[in-house]
Amino acid sequence: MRLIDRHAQTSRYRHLPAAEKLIAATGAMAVALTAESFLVEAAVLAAAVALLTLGARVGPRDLWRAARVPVGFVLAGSLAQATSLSLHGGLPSLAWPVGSLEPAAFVALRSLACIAALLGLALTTPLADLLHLLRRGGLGRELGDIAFLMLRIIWVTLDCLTEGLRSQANRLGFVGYRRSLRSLGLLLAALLPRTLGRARRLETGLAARGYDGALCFLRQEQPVSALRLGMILGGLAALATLARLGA
Amino acid sequence: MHIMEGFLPATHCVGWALASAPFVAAGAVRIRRVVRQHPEVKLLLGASGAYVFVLSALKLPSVTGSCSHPTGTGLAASLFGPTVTTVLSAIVLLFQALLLAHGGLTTLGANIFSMGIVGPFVAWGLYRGLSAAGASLAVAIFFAAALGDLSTYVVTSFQLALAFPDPAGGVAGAAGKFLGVFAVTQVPLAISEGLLTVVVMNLLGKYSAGELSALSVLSRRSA
Amino acid sequence: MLELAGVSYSYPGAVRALDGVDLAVRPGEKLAILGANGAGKSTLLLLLNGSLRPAAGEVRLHGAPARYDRAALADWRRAVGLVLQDPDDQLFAATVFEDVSFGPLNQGLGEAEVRERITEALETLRIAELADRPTHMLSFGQRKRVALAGIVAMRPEVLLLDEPGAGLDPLGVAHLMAALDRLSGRGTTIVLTTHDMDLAYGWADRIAIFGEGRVAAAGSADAVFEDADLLKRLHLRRPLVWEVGRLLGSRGLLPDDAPLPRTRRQLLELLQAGDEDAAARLAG
Amino acid sequence: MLELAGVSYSYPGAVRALDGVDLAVRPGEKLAILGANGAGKSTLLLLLNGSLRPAAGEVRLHGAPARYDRAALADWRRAVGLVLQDPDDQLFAATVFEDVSFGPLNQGLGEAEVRERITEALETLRIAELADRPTHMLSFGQRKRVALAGIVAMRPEVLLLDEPGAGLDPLGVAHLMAALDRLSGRGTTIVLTTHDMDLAYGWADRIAIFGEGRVAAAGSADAVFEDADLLKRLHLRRPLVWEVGRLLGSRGLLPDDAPLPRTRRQLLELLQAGDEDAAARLAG
Repeated sequence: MRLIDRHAQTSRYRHLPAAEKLIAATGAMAVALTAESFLVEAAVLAAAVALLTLGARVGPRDLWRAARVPVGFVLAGSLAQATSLSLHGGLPSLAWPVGSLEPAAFVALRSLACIAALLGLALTTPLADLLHLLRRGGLGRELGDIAFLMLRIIWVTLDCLTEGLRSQANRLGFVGYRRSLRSLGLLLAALLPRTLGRARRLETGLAARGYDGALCFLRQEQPVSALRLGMILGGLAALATLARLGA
Repeated sequence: MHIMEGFLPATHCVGWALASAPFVAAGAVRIRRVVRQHPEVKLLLGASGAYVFVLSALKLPSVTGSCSHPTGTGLAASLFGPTVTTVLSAIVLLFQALLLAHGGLTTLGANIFSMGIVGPFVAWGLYRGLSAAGASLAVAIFFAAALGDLSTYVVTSFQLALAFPDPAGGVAGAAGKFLGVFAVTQVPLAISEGLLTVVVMNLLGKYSAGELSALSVLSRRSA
Repeated sequence: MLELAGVSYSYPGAVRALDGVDLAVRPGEKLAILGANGAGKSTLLLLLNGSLRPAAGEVRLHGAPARYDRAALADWRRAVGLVLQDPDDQLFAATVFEDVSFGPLNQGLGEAEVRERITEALETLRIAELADRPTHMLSFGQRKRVALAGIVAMRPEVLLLDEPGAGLDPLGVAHLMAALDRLSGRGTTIVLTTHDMDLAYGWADRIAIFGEGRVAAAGSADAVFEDADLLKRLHLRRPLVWEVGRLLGSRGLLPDDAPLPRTRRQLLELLQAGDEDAAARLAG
Repeated sequence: MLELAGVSYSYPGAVRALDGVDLAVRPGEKLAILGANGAGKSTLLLLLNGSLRPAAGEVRLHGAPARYDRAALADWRRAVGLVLQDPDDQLFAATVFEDVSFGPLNQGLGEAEVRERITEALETLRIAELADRPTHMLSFGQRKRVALAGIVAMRPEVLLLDEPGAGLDPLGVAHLMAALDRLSGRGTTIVLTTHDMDLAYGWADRIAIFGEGRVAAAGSADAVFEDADLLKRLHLRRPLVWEVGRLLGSRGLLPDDAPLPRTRRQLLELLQAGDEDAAARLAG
């Protein structure tokens, strides 16, 4: 749960402006989604993985742990896409239709490229930095504030959840299916009032600091650099050109 | 079940984003109105959203022995009402994409549609409908949560089928395939989620009536 | 400057937490409010900064009865800062710098001034190196200091702290108390609650003993700790340093001219000095 | 009976929390693990009851290497009970009775046996009168004791407690330690972590000093507190009672035949006795 956040908070690229990283990641995804050549998808994937491992110095083990779940989904989904379901004499049977493998493999590769681009953003950029961009970019004051509060309370609540699960495990709360469900039910039912109570106390705590309904704070952020932005756009343009040539 | 980054073609990404946008916008407008009337609700919403996020990060045991995450849409919809749940789910899905790499930015619209719109509205509708039809609270909650979860998964399969129709069976055949691939884990999981939600709502109703009434400012239709 | 006169308060559906409290905070003093867990110390602080409104009695600020309208509360909180016991109830932003900027910005200060306030507050708490760190990855002791910095940056006249030492190890407590001494040196009035008698004894100018819903005794440490029966009734005990110092003094084992020790360090130094005295006498 | 051999552990993406810890818990003993906040004491307890799995090294239970499959973990937790620091994370049920029943019911005991266990656990903690009370209406000290009762009712051989005294006032600590003494008297092995040196000194048979990721020293209190440099390096300080006792002893101010005081009470009694001795001598 905290793996990606820990990398983001300690990344070498953490202090680069979030806008630059967001443009690079979403730009790479846009190229990958619109390209139709294996080569371009592979190039996006390779570039993102290289930036993550060599540039941001994310270890291969952590990278795999961050990518495990989405990669599993992509494999299962592409498998379903490649096979064909037909009913012969009432029994369903699976087949590998000719020519179905290539499009499925392409979608899988495209998805891996986009996942790598997403991780390139997520593993180097604290979520709060991206929320700032969103708040400035039209999310609106109310929703922006709510999203910030959510992020803060999530960390506190996750600690409670971890300790609660631990405590229940210590008391053998997860021996068997019925007990597990009952334990989780007890935990979630106890967690809701606790979380809402936290909101009430936070209200008192913030009121003591002059809170009047709006969350305002000063940010320390590097300005966007024209040089880096140029390099990012240049790289994206090269990929896009490659896509056009390949098509 | 989230559709991962890059799995849907660009046109589908845009399409589902457009389909979800009005629901999210309607929810956002409502939240803005409630927050302006009751400023203290802002913190309540932040805490509620955090709860939904943490809920969806929980590992749920399933009768088959496998573990997976609940969608939480049934519980969230019965606590916060479907409109607010849509907005909170949208933020949760964004957070999941960026904190867990579950789901994605390009597939956000599609995932909001299945988990933030269809799931909560199905759960809410069933809950109201079954209650009105005289079902017991437990029965209404169980079907609302289980089918809320299941509907999310059906919609996701349909979204995938639309993107990748089967050469022989078309969209329907493809939907069958995708439903089949994920059914092994999803159906038992939906049952678990239904049962869990019954346990939670039962306990909350008994011991946390005060908190539930504090939340009614979010779910009340007149607000 | 800040005064409670006959203040009572009850939480809905619960027993009376405060029952006719009289307490006056004097400008520039270091006041410790001592009481057992659950005695109502936190409630008292919440009343002192206007977060709660008394059911009976009156809170006075600079001599005038406090008002609870928006503008009055804003002024009140500018003058009186409250640091809660659990730092997670006061922190909301993603980084330390952002979080500390919240109070000063709410005071309507300009950006340059806010930056200066943040730098100064972090410096006072000796946590300048944390400015850039995410709040959710700090240790408990660090979060405590950041929450305090968030109030210090607002430069209140009076600083209220609820159990500032709770959950901290001795080093953490020492850091925190050193920061409070720096603030006090600059003229800030400081009021804290604690159940650590030794902490209060070593630090406070004046001590208020709180129990059974009211202030049972207030005054100098020596006067307050004299009443053994009262302390016993309120489930409090005397500071160990006080007890040992008294006993040693009564046996003539401390240098006659030295005042009674108030801190662990003073006590140990006096004992060692006594050692050397004795050694000197033997040698002489 | 419970042993760590060369155990290391790191949290994902963070610095190494434990780095080659060796520690053996002896049957029936009262062991205090001392260390500053953030030294990794909680991590150590989590490894001792199988909640965390070492990255390197081995945990041994009754002499055999611990296994981490479901059945083995269940047996492990039956034998080794862990009480976490914050009671709020550990109480789920609506009433004290229900909450304490959670563990015994999960052990598969019959209703009569469960009732007996609950009664006994509440009795041991001296909170029988709280049985029907809603958990959320208890004081902090009461919640701490209920959380402990929830584990005690499972009758573990070894009881692990993380910072049992944290946040409690002196009376609360005294109640809790008295309950631990009752359990110890019945043969339960007890291991606790704390940063309160005086608490550890007054209570433990044996003390392990924990810092820099490993057990830096373990043994009797007197042996362990001798090493001033080590304590300083780990940001720990000696118990005040130890320091005062030593200094008084070295000045010959304590009765010769009496052992050095280990608790506040013993220290004060010795000082008072000395007073009377002196008085007797003067009168004689």
